[in-house]
Amino acid sequence: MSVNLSILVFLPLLAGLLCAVVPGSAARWIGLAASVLVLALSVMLVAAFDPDAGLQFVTDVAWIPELGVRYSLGVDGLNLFLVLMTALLWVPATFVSAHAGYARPRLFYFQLGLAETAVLGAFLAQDLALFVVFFDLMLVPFYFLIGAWGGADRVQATTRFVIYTLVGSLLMLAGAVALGVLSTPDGGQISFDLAELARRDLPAGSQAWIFWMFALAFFVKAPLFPLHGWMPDAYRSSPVPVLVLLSAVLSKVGAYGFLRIVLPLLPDASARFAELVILIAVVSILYGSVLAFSQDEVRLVVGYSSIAQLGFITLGIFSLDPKGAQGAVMQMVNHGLVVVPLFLLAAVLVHRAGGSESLARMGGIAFRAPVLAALLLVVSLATLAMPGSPNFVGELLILFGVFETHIVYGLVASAGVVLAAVYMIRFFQRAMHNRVGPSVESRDIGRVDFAAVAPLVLVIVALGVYPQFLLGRTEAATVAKVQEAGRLAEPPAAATAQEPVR
Amino acid sequence: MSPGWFVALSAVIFCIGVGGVLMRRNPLVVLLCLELMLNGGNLALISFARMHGTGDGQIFALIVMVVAACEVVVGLGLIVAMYRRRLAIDVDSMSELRG
Amino acid sequence: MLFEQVLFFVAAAGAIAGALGVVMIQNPFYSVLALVGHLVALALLFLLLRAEFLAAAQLVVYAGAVMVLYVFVVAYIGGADEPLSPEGGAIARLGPLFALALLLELTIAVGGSELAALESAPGTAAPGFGSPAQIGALLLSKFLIPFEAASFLLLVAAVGAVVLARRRRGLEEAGAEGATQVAREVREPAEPATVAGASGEAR
Amino acid sequence: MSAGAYGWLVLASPLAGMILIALGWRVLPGRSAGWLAALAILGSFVASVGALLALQSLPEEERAVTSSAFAYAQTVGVDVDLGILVDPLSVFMVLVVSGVSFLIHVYSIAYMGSDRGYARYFAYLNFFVFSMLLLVLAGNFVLLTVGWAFVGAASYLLISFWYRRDTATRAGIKAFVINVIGDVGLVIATFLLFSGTGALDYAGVFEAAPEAFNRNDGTLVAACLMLLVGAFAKSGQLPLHTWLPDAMEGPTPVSALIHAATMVTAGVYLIARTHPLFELAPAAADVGAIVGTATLFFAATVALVQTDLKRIIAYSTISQIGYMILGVSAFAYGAGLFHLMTHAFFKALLFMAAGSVIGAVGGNQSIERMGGFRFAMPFTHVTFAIGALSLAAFPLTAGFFSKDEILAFTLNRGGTLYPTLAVVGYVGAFMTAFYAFRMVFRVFWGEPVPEALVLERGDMPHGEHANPATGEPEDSDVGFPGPDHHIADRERSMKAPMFLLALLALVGGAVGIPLVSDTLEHFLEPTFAESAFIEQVPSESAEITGLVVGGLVGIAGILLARELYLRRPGSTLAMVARMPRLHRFLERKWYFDELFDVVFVRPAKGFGRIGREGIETGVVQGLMGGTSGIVRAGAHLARTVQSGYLRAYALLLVIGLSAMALYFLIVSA
Repeated sequence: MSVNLSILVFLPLLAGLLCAVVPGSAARWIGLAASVLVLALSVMLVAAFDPDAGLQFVTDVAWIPELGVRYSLGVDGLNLFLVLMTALLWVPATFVSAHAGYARPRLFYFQLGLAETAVLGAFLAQDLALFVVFFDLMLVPFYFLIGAWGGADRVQATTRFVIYTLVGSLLMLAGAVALGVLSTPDGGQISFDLAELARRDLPAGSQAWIFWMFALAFFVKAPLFPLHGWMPDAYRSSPVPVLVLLSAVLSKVGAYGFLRIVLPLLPDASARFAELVILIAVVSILYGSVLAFSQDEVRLVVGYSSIAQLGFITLGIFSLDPKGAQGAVMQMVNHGLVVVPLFLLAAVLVHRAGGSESLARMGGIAFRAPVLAALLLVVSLATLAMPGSPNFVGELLILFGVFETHIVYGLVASAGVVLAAVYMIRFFQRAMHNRVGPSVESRDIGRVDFAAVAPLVLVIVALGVYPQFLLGRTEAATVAKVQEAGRLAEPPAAATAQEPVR
Repeated sequence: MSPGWFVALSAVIFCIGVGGVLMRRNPLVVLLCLELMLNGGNLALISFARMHGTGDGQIFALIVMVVAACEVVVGLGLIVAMYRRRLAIDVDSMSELRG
Repeated sequence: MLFEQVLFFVAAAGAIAGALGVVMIQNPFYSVLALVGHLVALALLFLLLRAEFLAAAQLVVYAGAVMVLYVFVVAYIGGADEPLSPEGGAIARLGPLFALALLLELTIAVGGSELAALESAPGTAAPGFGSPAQIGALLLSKFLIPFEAASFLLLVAAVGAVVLARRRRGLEEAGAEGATQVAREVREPAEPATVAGASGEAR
Repeated sequence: MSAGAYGWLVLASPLAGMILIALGWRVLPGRSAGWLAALAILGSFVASVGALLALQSLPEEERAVTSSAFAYAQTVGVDVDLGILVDPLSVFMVLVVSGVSFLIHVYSIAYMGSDRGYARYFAYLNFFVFSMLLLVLAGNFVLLTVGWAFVGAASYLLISFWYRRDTATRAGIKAFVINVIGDVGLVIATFLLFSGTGALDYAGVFEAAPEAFNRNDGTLVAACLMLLVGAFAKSGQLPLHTWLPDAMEGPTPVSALIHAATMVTAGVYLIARTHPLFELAPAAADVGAIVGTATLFFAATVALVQTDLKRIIAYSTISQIGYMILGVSAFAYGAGLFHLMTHAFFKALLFMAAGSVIGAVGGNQSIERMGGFRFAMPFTHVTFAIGALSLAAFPLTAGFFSKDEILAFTLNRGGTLYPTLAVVGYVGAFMTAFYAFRMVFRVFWGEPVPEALVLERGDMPHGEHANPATGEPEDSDVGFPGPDHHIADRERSMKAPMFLLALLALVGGAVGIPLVSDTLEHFLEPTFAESAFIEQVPSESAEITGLVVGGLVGIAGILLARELYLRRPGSTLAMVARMPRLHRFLERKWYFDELFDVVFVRPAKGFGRIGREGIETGVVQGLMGGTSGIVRAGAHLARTVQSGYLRAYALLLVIGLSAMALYFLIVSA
């Protein structure tokens, strides 16, 4: 059984184009059907995946031969589950939007399809230039989705979102070009192929600044402190289905970029700046956690918690230890899996509270809404990395990796685990327990929302029982990605002392 | 005479012109000072032409003169237009292009 | 040799005096006259540098034609005096300073430069150097394109000057009634309405 | 069937019960959810007995059966199976847990009878038992952590079971967060052990530890201290104890099961389970012993002055766990676990009886409102008194033998530290006896309160619906806590478990009477076979002296309580008046809550506010995150430069020109 990755990538776009021409009422069902089809393809992909075979299902043709740019897609352990996660999460997002009935549905589902194509492409691209193209393409549909279907203040939100991500994207574009040009050996042919670039040497001095160009772009996307300025506004204004994708999928592209591009291609710089990035990650964890428990708006509680979670993921990656990287890959998937139901349930809660986003106006509905409460409980516990949840396995591996290389930062980051317990339990309790808030309607979760959330919760539970399903398949690729940088970072003092780069 | 003298003189003239442009407010005089600067430049060009023994510098100077003439024509035209509009003949009063 | 040196110093003194005159004299009319003197001195210097054609051009075109234009305009608009150091002129005060700094730098560059060529006596010029014939030959062969460009530039400038200074109908009347208003506005930041009004008049 | 299979059965039974009840909450009629839950736990108990028999049939050196279901996480050097370990220690724990849990489930069937959260309650309770069994059966540190956290979550859910009370939800958060601190401690310890030994399962770690670590090796001591953090957080030891008294917000059977008999003793189990490590790191064991002793003393002093009946028992629990921690830290594993078992019996009994009394006064928990119930509730009175006797270590009760064995072993360790700790332990025992009978005399003796008189007439008093902690009226529109109260004297399903437990509290010590029977110790021996301390038992004379001293101390405490509360009522008020500061200090529980508030809670909240109001708006939005801010500032600068003044432009030009000239001058020089 083989899966053509180009079909997987461009199916959503084709469906989106179809949506754009059919009558509006049919568009939503076409969009939904396409997302389900993509999910089916991804499941087939996972089923056919061979953990020991390296890069698989490769599509590789020349695209712009003069510039050495190739159209090259491929699956390995690193992106396999991210693709599956993207396809999986797109289904409830489309499902919920289909029932929400947005205005101008043809355009909406076109944008949604375009976004899925861009994200899948970014995950699957095996050519740096192609990655940059898909990475920047992601911005376009989300700009329109937030700007046209968003809530109050959407203009300011989109402006900020676009400026931040665009600056990041441009930096990355410059970095990618520089990387390709500078690594071309004398008389050699320029290439952006990731495997080829990893083989070529780049002087440590050039690596340093190229590293930061990529790092800034990915930090913004994640987002990490202090580059999260776009997050509160964008989260506040996005329509719910877009919000879940923004938080669950888009943020992972940045973290994924570190593993796919930065670590293998810029190992010297990664080893050199690992400690600094870890510091940023730790600050993000603590800052995001503290802010999450001092927020009153549900979306922002989840939003700031995402900063902390992405901090953990970055921490794992830059521990430059195979355990940490494995944990990071696992945690990327986990975070996507929990944050979508979290936002969807939050939307239900907001609806029950008469449209108010404020936690202070919620509460007390657990008894009349036991299913809602149970779902939120499972998701909340998973979010705070309760042992037994998949997030625990991810976080455990991340912490093991960090302890291995930077134990002090690891210990500080452990405080983030405790803070996560504080903000998630606070969130659960404020939303569900105590006295009934003013103008709260105690009614259980609706059928549509249940159908969107329950399967995801089941996946979370299943992955919590058997995380090896993921870990066994990702191991080979992930370890290969951090090996070089990890080796360079091995004696941390000696490596930096030998190469004092201006 | 060594060309150094001429070049030094051209520098002096040029700098006097610069000072004039910066100090005077009458656009007419500013234009005159510009002429000074251009002439300073011309002098240097011709000195170098002499030094190298080629005519290139002189041609350059000639072209500068042409440009200077054009500048004078347009500049004076502007001044006349301003005068016609009864605008104050003062460079400081013409600041409507401020950002 | 001595004659050349004497001539150089005389001409240089004349040129500097003329230049200073342009900058210092309050009345624009006399400034123009000072510039004429300056240009004549320069023409002398050009002669010393064996640029006969340019010297002639300088005298005829510059000191002659261009300066006449100046005199004409000054006479037309009336040589309104202005104080040399206007109030509130940080720029006016800084200007000479920077001009002086620039002069200092240039002098250091010229004087301290190790360029042997500058110190050495000028090489013997080829016969016919700087003559109209040579200039003409150069202009029509090696520098044909700059030459054509310059001539085109002159044409454009001439047309432009005509357009700028052309007398337009209705302009004078509008200008007359708006004169006091304009005089006030130039002291204050321009209101958008004023800009619109001004451009409206231009139409 | 093998012991391993029985082990899985032990786990499966409550899990199945939980899933059934959770899915069938809408259709289960009447009290069937309760019976179903109790049945599930009974299944667990039966399977435990099966495991016991299967284990006993094996030769002694093979009595550690591991069984693995599948690879849980097996990657990059980390190797975790979803596996269980069945050995005498875990079977002992499983028996105690499932046995006591079964009795408490039966008790709850009636006690929670009128609560509308009935099915939810039993689903949670079954989940708790599953988690606890997972904790004790886990075959590696990761699975242990999973069970560890699950019981914490179950505890949270049950503490805030009556979630309309904000005191309950607040207590729940506190318990959960402190438990997570313990989880983090466990995770760190797990890593430290992993980095040294490369293994995560018990057998692998214990096998490699002697080679990987020297005696009192820094890493190992750190690991053991982190294990202690986990143990202290779970077992309510100083300074992580503050959640346990607050946890009394939960329904009383929950307090009996989770916060007295089973979960809070997990720390003791953990130390016993990892004893090979502590024996390699005696420095950490000393810390455990000292903290245990400090806790037992501290909690006993606080229990002297509290007036909330459940909180008195809660502090008593903290204190008794202090004894157990002292025991296992002093390497007296048999004694510590023996006390764990007897404590489970008598403390569960005390809570059940207390629940009955609380029901009788309509949900009120203050002993100021109680008194004279001995004729109104004779059964409750007798069982409570038996529990108190056992707690007070009255001679020949279960608590008497177990507590004295701990102290005898501690004395026997020699040196200066351990005898000192043992002396403090005897002082604590005296206070224990005193506060135990303070409860008995104040609740069941003295002048009958109105509720007692109503009961004596054969009616059931109806209390007002108010939060017992704050007195604010209950928001009971959802129907819980239920409108009716249930007392043991009227409900057979409450009576039966209490009777059984009373019996066990009296004669349960038979498995470990010094010099007479050593059934328990002999049974546990395979687990601790390689321990260096297993042979270091106190001499016969020391044992007898210890028993006599312990018995006298207990009787003295009871007599003092009788003197103060029965013979001379009101004399305690005079004492309080004479020492108001000391009383206040004890009443405020040594100001631990206030200390935590100042040290942790307020700074965190303050930082949150600074972050939200200062950093977010100022730094992130304005300057740091301000790509737009930078652009705007740049535009402003450019606008300032674009003054419109010709001469200003010219000046800039000249400045640039001079700068360039200067540059070339410098370069050429």
